[in-house]
Amino acid sequence: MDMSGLNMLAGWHGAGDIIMIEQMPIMGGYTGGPEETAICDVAATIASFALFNCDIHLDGPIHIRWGTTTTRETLQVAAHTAMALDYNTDLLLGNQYYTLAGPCTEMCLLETAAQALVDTASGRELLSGVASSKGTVQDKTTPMEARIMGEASMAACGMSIPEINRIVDNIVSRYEGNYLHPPTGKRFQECYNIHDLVPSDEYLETYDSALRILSDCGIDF
Amino acid sequence: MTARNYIDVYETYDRFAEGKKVSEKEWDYTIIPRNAQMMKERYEIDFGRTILPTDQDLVDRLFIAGVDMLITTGIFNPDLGTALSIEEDEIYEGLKMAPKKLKLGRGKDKCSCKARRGNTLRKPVIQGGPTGAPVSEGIFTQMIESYAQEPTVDTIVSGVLNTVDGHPASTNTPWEIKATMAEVRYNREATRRAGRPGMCI
Amino acid sequence: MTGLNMLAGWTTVGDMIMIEQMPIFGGYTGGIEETAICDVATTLGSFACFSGNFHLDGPIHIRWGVTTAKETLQVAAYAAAAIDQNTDLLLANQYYPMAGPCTEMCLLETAAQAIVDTASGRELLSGSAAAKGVVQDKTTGMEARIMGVASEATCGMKISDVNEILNKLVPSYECNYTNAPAGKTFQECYDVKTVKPTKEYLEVYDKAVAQLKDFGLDIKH
Amino acid sequence: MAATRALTIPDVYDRFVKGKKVSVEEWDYKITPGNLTALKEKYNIKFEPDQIVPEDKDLCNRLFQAGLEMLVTTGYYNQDLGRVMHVTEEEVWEGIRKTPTKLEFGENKDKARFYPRHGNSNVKPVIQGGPTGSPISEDVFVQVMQSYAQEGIVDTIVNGVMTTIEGHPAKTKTPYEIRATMAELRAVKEARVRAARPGMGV
Repeated sequence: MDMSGLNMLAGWHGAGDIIMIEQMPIMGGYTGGPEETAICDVAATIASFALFNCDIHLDGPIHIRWGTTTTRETLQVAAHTAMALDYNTDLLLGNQYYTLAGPCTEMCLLETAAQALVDTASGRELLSGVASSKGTVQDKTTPMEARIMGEASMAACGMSIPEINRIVDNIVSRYEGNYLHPPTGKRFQECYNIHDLVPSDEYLETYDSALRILSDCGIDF
Repeated sequence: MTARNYIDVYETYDRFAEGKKVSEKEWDYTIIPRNAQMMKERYEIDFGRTILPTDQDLVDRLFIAGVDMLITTGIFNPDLGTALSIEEDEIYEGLKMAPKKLKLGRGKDKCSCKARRGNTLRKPVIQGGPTGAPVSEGIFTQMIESYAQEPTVDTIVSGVLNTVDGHPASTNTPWEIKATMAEVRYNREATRRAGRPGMCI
Repeated sequence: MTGLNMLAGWTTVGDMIMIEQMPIFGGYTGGIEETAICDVATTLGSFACFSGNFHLDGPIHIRWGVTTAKETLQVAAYAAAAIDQNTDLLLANQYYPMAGPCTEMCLLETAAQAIVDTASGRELLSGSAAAKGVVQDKTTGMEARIMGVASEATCGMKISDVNEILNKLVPSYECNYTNAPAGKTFQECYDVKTVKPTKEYLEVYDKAVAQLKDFGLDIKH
Repeated sequence: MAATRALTIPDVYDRFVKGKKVSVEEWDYKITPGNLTALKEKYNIKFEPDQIVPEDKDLCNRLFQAGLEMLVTTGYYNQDLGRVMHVTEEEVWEGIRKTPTKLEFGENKDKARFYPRHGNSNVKPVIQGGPTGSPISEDVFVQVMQSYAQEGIVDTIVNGVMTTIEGHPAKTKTPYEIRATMAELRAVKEARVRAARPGMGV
């Protein structure tokens, strides 16, 4: 934490604003493997509340190699961290979505759904997404990814952890082979009608086929 | 020893000011990796293959490992080159201060964010938006409106304007301020167009 | 850059912006005339380049650290008159007298600058930082009273008459710069509970007003 | 050549970025003093010792021109970037024209009007009373500010600086400075209410 951060917090704190602190540990960086990264994630999340007086913490463990939150290891870090905190506190926990694939691709929707299932099942209170194409390509995000994030989350509510594990394992295995050549997908302008703001038929078909795959993996919504 | 008080941001500053001098290199390459490793062994934290933990005791050990990591390691302030330290009881006092529920947004578009404790039937808040990804100026409002019109989306997370009035919004310059304030206006315009003006942004 | 970036925010939301800039007489800009030229330039720049809505001046003496010295009064007056005669710009000036509260000298210094600022067409007088504005608790409401009353009495006067008064008033305190009275703290010359000036301060105030009348300033009440 | 428009803050920033590199020493010791002396001679700017307030209108106009020329020829210096930006005379006039000339401070009946006076007009200037940034002890801050707010002649308030906040030094660039500043605002509000002038401008 640096001084400008501290000073801004002081102002917000004084004014009674709702403060969200975002902190995204890099899995494979200084903190090393998944377990160590989760330990640090727990520590840093606690510090965000206990030391820096935030009201909600926005997590986002990211893979050092792929720059995404939807890999197996980063899902594991997010899940273990969330449950460690969820079992022991009432803290409000959020998580962020960075997919490898771009919009209007099945892979992007599957990555999002997998993380939504994990975050929901591990007791998080807020899901924030989706920065498709790693959140680095101009105009390569659309609300269809947010839609599947929401719908997958609703479907996951109440399900048992082992069941979620089986489903997510299945979903992840469908896309983790494509990390080297992920589908780059389409820009917002290419898969949405700009004027009346509705998704293109192509994207709706892609969405439906993603739902079919998810159904094969064991979850329907 | 019972904590005197929870640590507010001012006390945090004092602790940084009086904290131990540490070089950033030492912090990044020695202290963090070594302590994280030590905690892993001390609390036998091993995730195995399953993404979601099913072993309750492992989860509790992970929580304690996190607390222990925070106490043993502290937090680093790169501006001051110091690390602060905090006691266990002070941590728990701080956690008690954290709110259990929040109301996000205004009026009928307001949504509540409450501690879920486990995979309860109550769904989490769905915050939709480009999540900080860059968005072209010409379609920014439409982009945000397309999220705001999604029934599953409860709150908006903004994208980033690369240009404002056609001018690059480079950081630490007046253009960045101008761009950010334009983003706020466009987000509000988008939620109004979607008929949800009270949505939290 | 901090200044520029703050201005960017304020100008966008339409805040009222005051730009304060206090040239140092005897510093980089050198003599009286040069400092006045620079004061005009930077005042214009505050409006033309930095979107100020009004400008808060305060030419300060490099040796004494006050605005009430003859040279700094002159810089302020000429700069104000120059701009006042050629624009509708809103000009303000700040008060840093040498002496401390509850002294005649402090009140006479403040009155002198109030006369100058009023006569030279300024729109706002902002003061007063008695004891050079550097001593804890050495400022009170009475200095602001004399500032207002002296200003009121100056309004409408012919400039030549104003100069006559100033040529008597300013020398009357300039000779005490090396051993200016330190004056009293707020706690020593006000009843803190009732927030009323002490009898002593009222007597000092009356003496100062009498002195100003002797110099020719027509203070009615 | 006519100005494209009055300069906005981002415009000024762009000019700084493309401005000529100049060392701060050169700016302070050579450029500023040099240009000033030259302009003083060019416009024959000479103040009368016994005229604190100028009585010679032409001298004032010459001083205005000198100041304007100083701004246009010398420009402004940005210490962070170590560069000088320039503005044309037409742009200066555009900026002046754009500047509002009728402001109001405060609210409701405590509002103060801040309009151009021109010369020694009969309308008195706004009287802004306060410690003007002087350091004030925390425990008497409200009372000190109230002593200004209760002065009939005072129209608006200028703040003092709270040196400590709950006993902590209000050190700059730390959270305590933020906390102290917000406490000052609340204290000044309290002082204005106690003086029965809650709407005064600050």
